[in-house]
Amino acid sequence: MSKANEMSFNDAEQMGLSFEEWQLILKRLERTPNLCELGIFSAMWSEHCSYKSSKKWLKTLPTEGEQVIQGPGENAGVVDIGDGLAAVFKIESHNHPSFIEPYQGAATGVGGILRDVFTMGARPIALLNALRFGDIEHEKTKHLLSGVVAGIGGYGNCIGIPTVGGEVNFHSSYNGNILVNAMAVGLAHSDRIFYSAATGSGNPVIYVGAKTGRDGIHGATMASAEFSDETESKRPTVQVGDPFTGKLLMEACLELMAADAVLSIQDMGAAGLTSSSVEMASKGGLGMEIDLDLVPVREEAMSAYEIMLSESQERMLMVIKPEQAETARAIFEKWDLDFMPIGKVTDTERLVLLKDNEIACDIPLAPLVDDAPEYDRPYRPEELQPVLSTEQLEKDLPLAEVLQRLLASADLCSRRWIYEQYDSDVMADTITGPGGDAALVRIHNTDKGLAVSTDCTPRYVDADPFEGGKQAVCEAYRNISASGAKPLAVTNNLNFGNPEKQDIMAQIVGAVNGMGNACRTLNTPVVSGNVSLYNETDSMAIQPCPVIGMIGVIDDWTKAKGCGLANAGKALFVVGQSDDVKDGWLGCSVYAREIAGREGGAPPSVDPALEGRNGTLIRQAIESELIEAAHDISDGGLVVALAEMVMAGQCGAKITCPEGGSLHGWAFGEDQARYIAVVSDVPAFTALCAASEVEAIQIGETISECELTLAGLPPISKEDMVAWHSKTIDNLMG
Amino acid sequence: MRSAILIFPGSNCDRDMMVAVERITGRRPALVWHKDSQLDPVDIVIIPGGFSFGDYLRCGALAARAPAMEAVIDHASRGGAVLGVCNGFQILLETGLLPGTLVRNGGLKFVCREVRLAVQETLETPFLDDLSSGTELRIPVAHNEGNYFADDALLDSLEEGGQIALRYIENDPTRTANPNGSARNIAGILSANGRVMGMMPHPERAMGNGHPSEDGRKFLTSVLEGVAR
Amino acid sequence: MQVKINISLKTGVLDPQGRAVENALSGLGFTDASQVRIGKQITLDIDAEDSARAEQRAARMCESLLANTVIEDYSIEVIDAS
Amino acid sequence: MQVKINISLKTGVLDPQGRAVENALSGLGFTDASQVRIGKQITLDIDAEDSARAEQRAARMCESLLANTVIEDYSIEVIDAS
Ligand SMILES: Nc1ncnc2c1ncn2[C@@H]1O[C@H](COP(=O)(O)OP(=O)(O)O)[C@@H](O)[C@H]1O
Ligand SMILES: [Mg+2]
Repeated sequence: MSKANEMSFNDAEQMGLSFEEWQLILKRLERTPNLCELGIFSAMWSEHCSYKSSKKWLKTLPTEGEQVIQGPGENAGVVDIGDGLAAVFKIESHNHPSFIEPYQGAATGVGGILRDVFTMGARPIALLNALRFGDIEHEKTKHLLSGVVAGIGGYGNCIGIPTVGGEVNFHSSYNGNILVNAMAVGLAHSDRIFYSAATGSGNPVIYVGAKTGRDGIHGATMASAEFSDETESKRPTVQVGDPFTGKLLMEACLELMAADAVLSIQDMGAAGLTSSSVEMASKGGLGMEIDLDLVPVREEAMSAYEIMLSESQERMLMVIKPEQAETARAIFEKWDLDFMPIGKVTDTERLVLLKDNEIACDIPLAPLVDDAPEYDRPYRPEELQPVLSTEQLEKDLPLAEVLQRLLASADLCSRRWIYEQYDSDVMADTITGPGGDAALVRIHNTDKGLAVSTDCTPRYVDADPFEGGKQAVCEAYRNISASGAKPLAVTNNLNFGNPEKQDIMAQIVGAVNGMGNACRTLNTPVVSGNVSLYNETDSMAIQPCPVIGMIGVIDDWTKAKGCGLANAGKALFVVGQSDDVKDGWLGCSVYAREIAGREGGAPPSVDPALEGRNGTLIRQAIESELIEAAHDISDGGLVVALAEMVMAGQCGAKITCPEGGSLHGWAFGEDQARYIAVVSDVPAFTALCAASEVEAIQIGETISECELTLAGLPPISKEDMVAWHSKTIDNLMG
Repeated sequence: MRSAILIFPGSNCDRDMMVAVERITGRRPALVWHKDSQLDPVDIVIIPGGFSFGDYLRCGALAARAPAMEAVIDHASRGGAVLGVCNGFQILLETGLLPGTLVRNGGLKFVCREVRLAVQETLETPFLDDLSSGTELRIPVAHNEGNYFADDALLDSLEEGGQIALRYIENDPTRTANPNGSARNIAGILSANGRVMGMMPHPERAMGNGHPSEDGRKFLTSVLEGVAR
Repeated sequence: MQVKINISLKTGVLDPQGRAVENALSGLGFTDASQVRIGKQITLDIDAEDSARAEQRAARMCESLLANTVIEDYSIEVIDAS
Repeated sequence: MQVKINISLKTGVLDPQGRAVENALSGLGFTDASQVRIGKQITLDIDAEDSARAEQRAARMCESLLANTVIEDYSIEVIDAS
């Protein structure tokens, strides 16, 4: 390699490497790297690929359990759901690209997470997304929201995987930095999972899918840099998604896997060919040799550096059984996709790249992975927020007016404008689509169903990262339980600001500890996830958002329950609340923000053990058919939850309110671990509660009039509630 | 009852349709790959929904020119029955087996929701044998381009000739009946001989058994029994 | 030879996208815009000996695939006759 | 004043649609076509005193709505300066 190609620290710094990291590269190589090599180091050691700031804390998460087939470390997590079947799932962020180009950013986010799932041999069966936008009135929100939603739909609808759920919040801290997290769930046979570790020195390495262009070069490093208004003008090339090719690639890969030709396989996600080749070879304890002149390209004169770092979409790398090469080629030709042997597995433990008959890169693999920096970043938690009392927050307003404002508020209003742009029914197995608690998808041709939910309440995490981290897990747990399914495991997406700041690092530590605590107690291990840091614009950090994606299983989907009120004359219970409650926790609630105009204050405390007991009771009651509808109580509290049940159903509810105490605190407080249940067999249900030591009180009953009546107050009609609830986003979007 | 379902690259409702047909008839439809120019004799060819060829250029345009469609045109010219659903409807329009065109939804957004339909008074057709005119059906739609467009002369002639098979009717008081701006609320039409039908709603997604409605099953049963008679 | 093909909707054919863009423009204060119609422009290279032949081939492509002549008109421009 | 705006993908940006159309053309026997790229052509009337002004307004419209300047280029042609 000629001297002319030698890089300097200056180049390394431009690629986001520190001086220590540069020194380490020199030491490991025992020479100066060239551009391609330095690019590979910088990509592999970027925050996005190496998790250098978060690794220390991720290691503390519980990842094991008898249901876990594969925990973190592969493209997606794998969980046993019985009968020889496995659920394969993961969540991933595409925050920065979506801010720059909302449609393509979101679309390629969906495409990327789908590839992570089918790479493991699973057919994707459901998509979800967790979105955070700026203030609903902010000038950019409308454009970003419409682009992101169209992009998610654009990819998912075309490839034909139903988008069945998700969540959206609006808050000014996301004005300059939105969050777009996409989750995919797939189904595989538990003994037919495919992994990424390369095997068999000498075996062919095959490139399949779309051609490589100069798309998103250095996307991985971009995702690891704080935004400034300047980055917007220095826009790098944006990746463009091609769901049509994505669909062909998915079908071809699944067909090839069924033909038993694949030894190992890895999608080309962040840092493209670099991370896929490095990970495959290093996980297998082997090496790899690739001739870059053989890589199918769609642009002229691409350099080794560009080919290795391109993030062109819809591509895969695999090692196949040599004797199956022709079968494999025929399958890809049938689907009109490129299929190109580009190299071979070696036993050198080195990555060797050829370009124009010269060696463009020759580096040992171990340092790329094992020596990837791992920081123990200092952190300093902020002081905990004071507990706000109901007297400090309660406003003297009629309850109906509060309910109207809450139902119309950006965070609680109907998301119909959004989810109707997603095909939620394709594959014809969606039992409960968007709009309720958890989504429920039937396992094709079986009685089994998978319940899925994504959750996080950033304002709680912001006020108290530990409680907020626990709460995200517990809310997901409640959503899954309310459908009747047994929670199994989680994936998570840690969206935070700049970890080099001590208060942000403290948020990460607190939230991960909280998540771990709740997952351990609830026996829902973490099997996959993603970390997105540096979500800041001009030094303004986002409200921290550790999104939880949880899945659960129900053995008989016909027993699953929705949240709508169906029949009059049934008892309405609050589970998780005792009969002496006359007030509620308003601090940090939606009420506090929307009605009292006050953000912050200590959030409600979360007790995962109690959540476990109450959730188990709900599931048992559904299983024994003692209740006919259930809904968890979360944002907006008890009365908002009741309103949602009326709006989703065909009848109304009549409720008795406690005497004395605070009506607003009782109605809108956000105390945790609670559900509303429509009970059809009261004696059996109360006996079950007593036996389980779960508190539950009857607060009223269902009535045939479609209205919500709180004792002593004028009835509120369903029609009015629907009108308040349904228009906010429609009006914004015009 | 012999049926065939076409599969294009990008079709994504092919399996759903296959399951629905098999559930009703007890017999699995033949699956025909777009490159096959051969079509074994069948009572009906069904063109399923999806995004054939990514819906690039114009939806249905690239699929309409695939070898398998030549065989379908042949089948139709001999009086064979053809049903196109969603993307299948768009493909039938591109081949000219049905008149008119489908353009972008009026709201310029993909729309996925349940709609209410009314079966119309039509010319003689096997598809609607068991569904008297006025029958109401609840079936979901999911599409980007379901806005049926034709000039007034064509619309009048469809109307007079009894070629309008399904129309959107009011469903949800919070919004308009018509989900996409379609001319004269058209959701499905018939060819002049009554043997080719195209429709936007997805009957295979309203089969009862976990779906919110079973009217799709009712509709497909009428179609499949009608063409087998 | 480089060829540009413009495909536009025939007059009278509904153009929901054009209408929406017009509304959006006026919402942004561009009230001076009207009659917005959205068409396609396809550019391609055609391997042909002269521009007459390239134009003829392009017309064939339009008739058989690129345009839906029921609702669309097309025009062809051969750019580079070198 | 009638204005035509052509919007095309920047060089290097993937054009999946162009690729699919190219494949379809070659499947129909048009193997003489290559480098197919698909863009938009927007025609509109702009109420302006002269063509310089019309062009300026059109450029504004492109920047604020019509083109996605992250991945698209645009060009403007004022047709009718009557
Ligand atoms: N927050 C997290 N919790 C648990 N596992 C995580 C987390 N973030 C990343 N991981 C795991 O680290 C591995 C690398 O993740 P990623 O780089 O996102 O994978 P990919 O390249 O397949 O998208 C994956 O196995 C992922 O599940
Ligand atoms: Mg991956």
